[in-house]
Amino acid sequence: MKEANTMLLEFESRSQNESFARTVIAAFAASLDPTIEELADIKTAVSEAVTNCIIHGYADNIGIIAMRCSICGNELTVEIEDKGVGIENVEKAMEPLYTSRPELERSGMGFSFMEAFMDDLEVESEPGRGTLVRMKKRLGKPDPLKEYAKETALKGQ
Amino acid sequence: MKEANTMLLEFESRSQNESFARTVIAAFAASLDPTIEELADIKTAVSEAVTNCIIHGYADNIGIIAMRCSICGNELTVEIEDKGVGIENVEKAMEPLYTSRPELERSGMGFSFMEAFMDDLEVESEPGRGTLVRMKKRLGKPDPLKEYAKETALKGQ
Amino acid sequence: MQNSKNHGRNNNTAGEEDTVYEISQRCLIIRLGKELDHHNAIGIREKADKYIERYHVMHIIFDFSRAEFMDSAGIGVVLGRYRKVYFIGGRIAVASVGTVIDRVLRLSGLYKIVEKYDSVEIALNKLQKA
Amino acid sequence: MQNSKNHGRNNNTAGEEDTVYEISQRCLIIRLGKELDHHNAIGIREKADKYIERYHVMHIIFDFSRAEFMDSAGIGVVLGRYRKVYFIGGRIAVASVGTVIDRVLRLSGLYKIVEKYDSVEIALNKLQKA
Ligand SMILES: Nc1ncnc2c1ncn2[C@@H]1O[C@H](COP(=O)(O)OP(=O)(O)O)[C@@H](O)[C@H]1O
Ligand SMILES: Nc1ncnc2c1ncn2[C@@H]1O[C@H](COP(=O)(O)OP(=O)(O)O)[C@@H](O)[C@H]1O
Repeated sequence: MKEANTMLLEFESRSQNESFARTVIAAFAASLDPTIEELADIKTAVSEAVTNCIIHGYADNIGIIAMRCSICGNELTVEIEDKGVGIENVEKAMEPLYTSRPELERSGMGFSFMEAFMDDLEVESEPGRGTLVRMKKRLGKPDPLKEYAKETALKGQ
Repeated sequence: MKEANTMLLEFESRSQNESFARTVIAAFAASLDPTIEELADIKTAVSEAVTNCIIHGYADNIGIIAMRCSICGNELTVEIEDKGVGIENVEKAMEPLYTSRPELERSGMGFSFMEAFMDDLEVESEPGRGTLVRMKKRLGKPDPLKEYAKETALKGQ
Repeated sequence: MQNSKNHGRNNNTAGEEDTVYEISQRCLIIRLGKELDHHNAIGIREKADKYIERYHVMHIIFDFSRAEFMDSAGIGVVLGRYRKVYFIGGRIAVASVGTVIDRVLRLSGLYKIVEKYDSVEIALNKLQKA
Repeated sequence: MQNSKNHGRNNNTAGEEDTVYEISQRCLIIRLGKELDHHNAIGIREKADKYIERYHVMHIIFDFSRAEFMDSAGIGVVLGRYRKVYFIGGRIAVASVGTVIDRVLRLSGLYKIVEKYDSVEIALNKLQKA
């Protein structure tokens, strides 16, 4: 069965909504029957993007964060967008360990985590307009460890 | 602390999304620290309204269902809306046991459940335009059983 | 804990595949899963009716011991099965009903036509003795 | 099951109130709750630093046995505490790290400066012997 589903969630940039957004993406992705690891990956990536909207995009103001999700076959796409301050230099922002808010103990690992945990990451941003993060993950990819086991098993015959 | 939060969820009228909507409302209401019973009440009411959009509002078509929620103090407001066929006679539709789809084993108890489990229910509908259900629930109301126990305890002094 | 669950499935779908059907003489026991809503009702209805026909089922017991959620679609499932066996003198029982489900059953008025027992065993005893 | 939980709270907030702090000699043990994100990090940071000052803490052990989620804000919390005790020769250990958290810790490169032990007891032993 070819899975298809879409949703849009709009919520306020309050830090308590970080876990809310994680619960929503986990529930939405449930129909793809993700492994515990895949689910953790998705939740972490979403948590990073949402936290960035709250801390960086809107700083101390309450704004609206939009999370658009779609499932197509075994691929999950998540877009997270704010209408906040935007990013001057996206390339620099995406550098590992770069953070503009070290005083908040930000580690500068947000974008690195999104990249590592998802299969695809795109960032669109315009200063004064806001930021859009688009992430994709293909679920149920053959586990490299299991594939290896199968190969050796075959050779053994 | 005065709680305040709002959200909007838009999703497709697929039956698998009934449990999705319940998970979302449960996660959103979590900050009100509901009892197990209050949470069950809210989930049931939301489930009824969402199922109605899917079965009645959009029948066999896929349409968009909007769920708007807000928390103000200890009050939760949930609006669930479809742009489907609408209801000719809302009063009649809300009568206990009335159903237009008995062949689907609908019990005609949906609106009764929403009324019983929430503190407030309003239905706005226009044929050909769609239906909006607005429900409110005040959480943390003194449990009538506990109140009674307190009273008798006082009398005992 | 996390180690052992790793690579495993994250079982948070509470679908109707969860439901288990058993036949004891002419009694059908439906062991419901976690959630009984319209989505799951569709499949349960279909499977239950197949069992009812194939095994000439007379009585039905709904086991709610694993159930955590039910809405009016669940009431529809119980009522629909009631209508199937009513004409041949069949009875419907519900067993192991928790507080949350009990409120829904009470509110629906279903207890007027459905018998409630603490466990499937007790229900089986009562129904098969009659 | 449902009966006993009835009228009880539905504990699905995984806030920082969940976190437990313990002092053993000059070692601070932070027993983390279920989730360590930016929201919870704020409170944990504050409380941990109070303990660090008041009890002249030298070493810190993060107990992850109950933790199910951590993102880069959690890395920030560990790194921030590391910076607090580093200058006085303090060490940071993590204990009872499950697979999910382990991936995040590995990815962050934190294991270069943080020691991993199977349990708080082992970590305490190692840190206090030194
Ligand atoms: N939504 C956003 N709006 C504005 N700036 C952002 C946003 N997301 C990221 N940034 C910028 O990119 C930098 C790097 O982000 P990230 O890698 O997530 O690290 P961190 O959040 O720890 O600072 C941030 O410090 C910030 O300057
Ligand atoms: N969203 C909706 N769109 C169109 N019609 C609706 C909608 N919700 C309810 N109705 C009408 O109201 C009737 C009663 O609804 P309800 O009390 O929920 O019972 P049931 O869903 O079991 O039929 C339905 O049978 C249907 O005709």
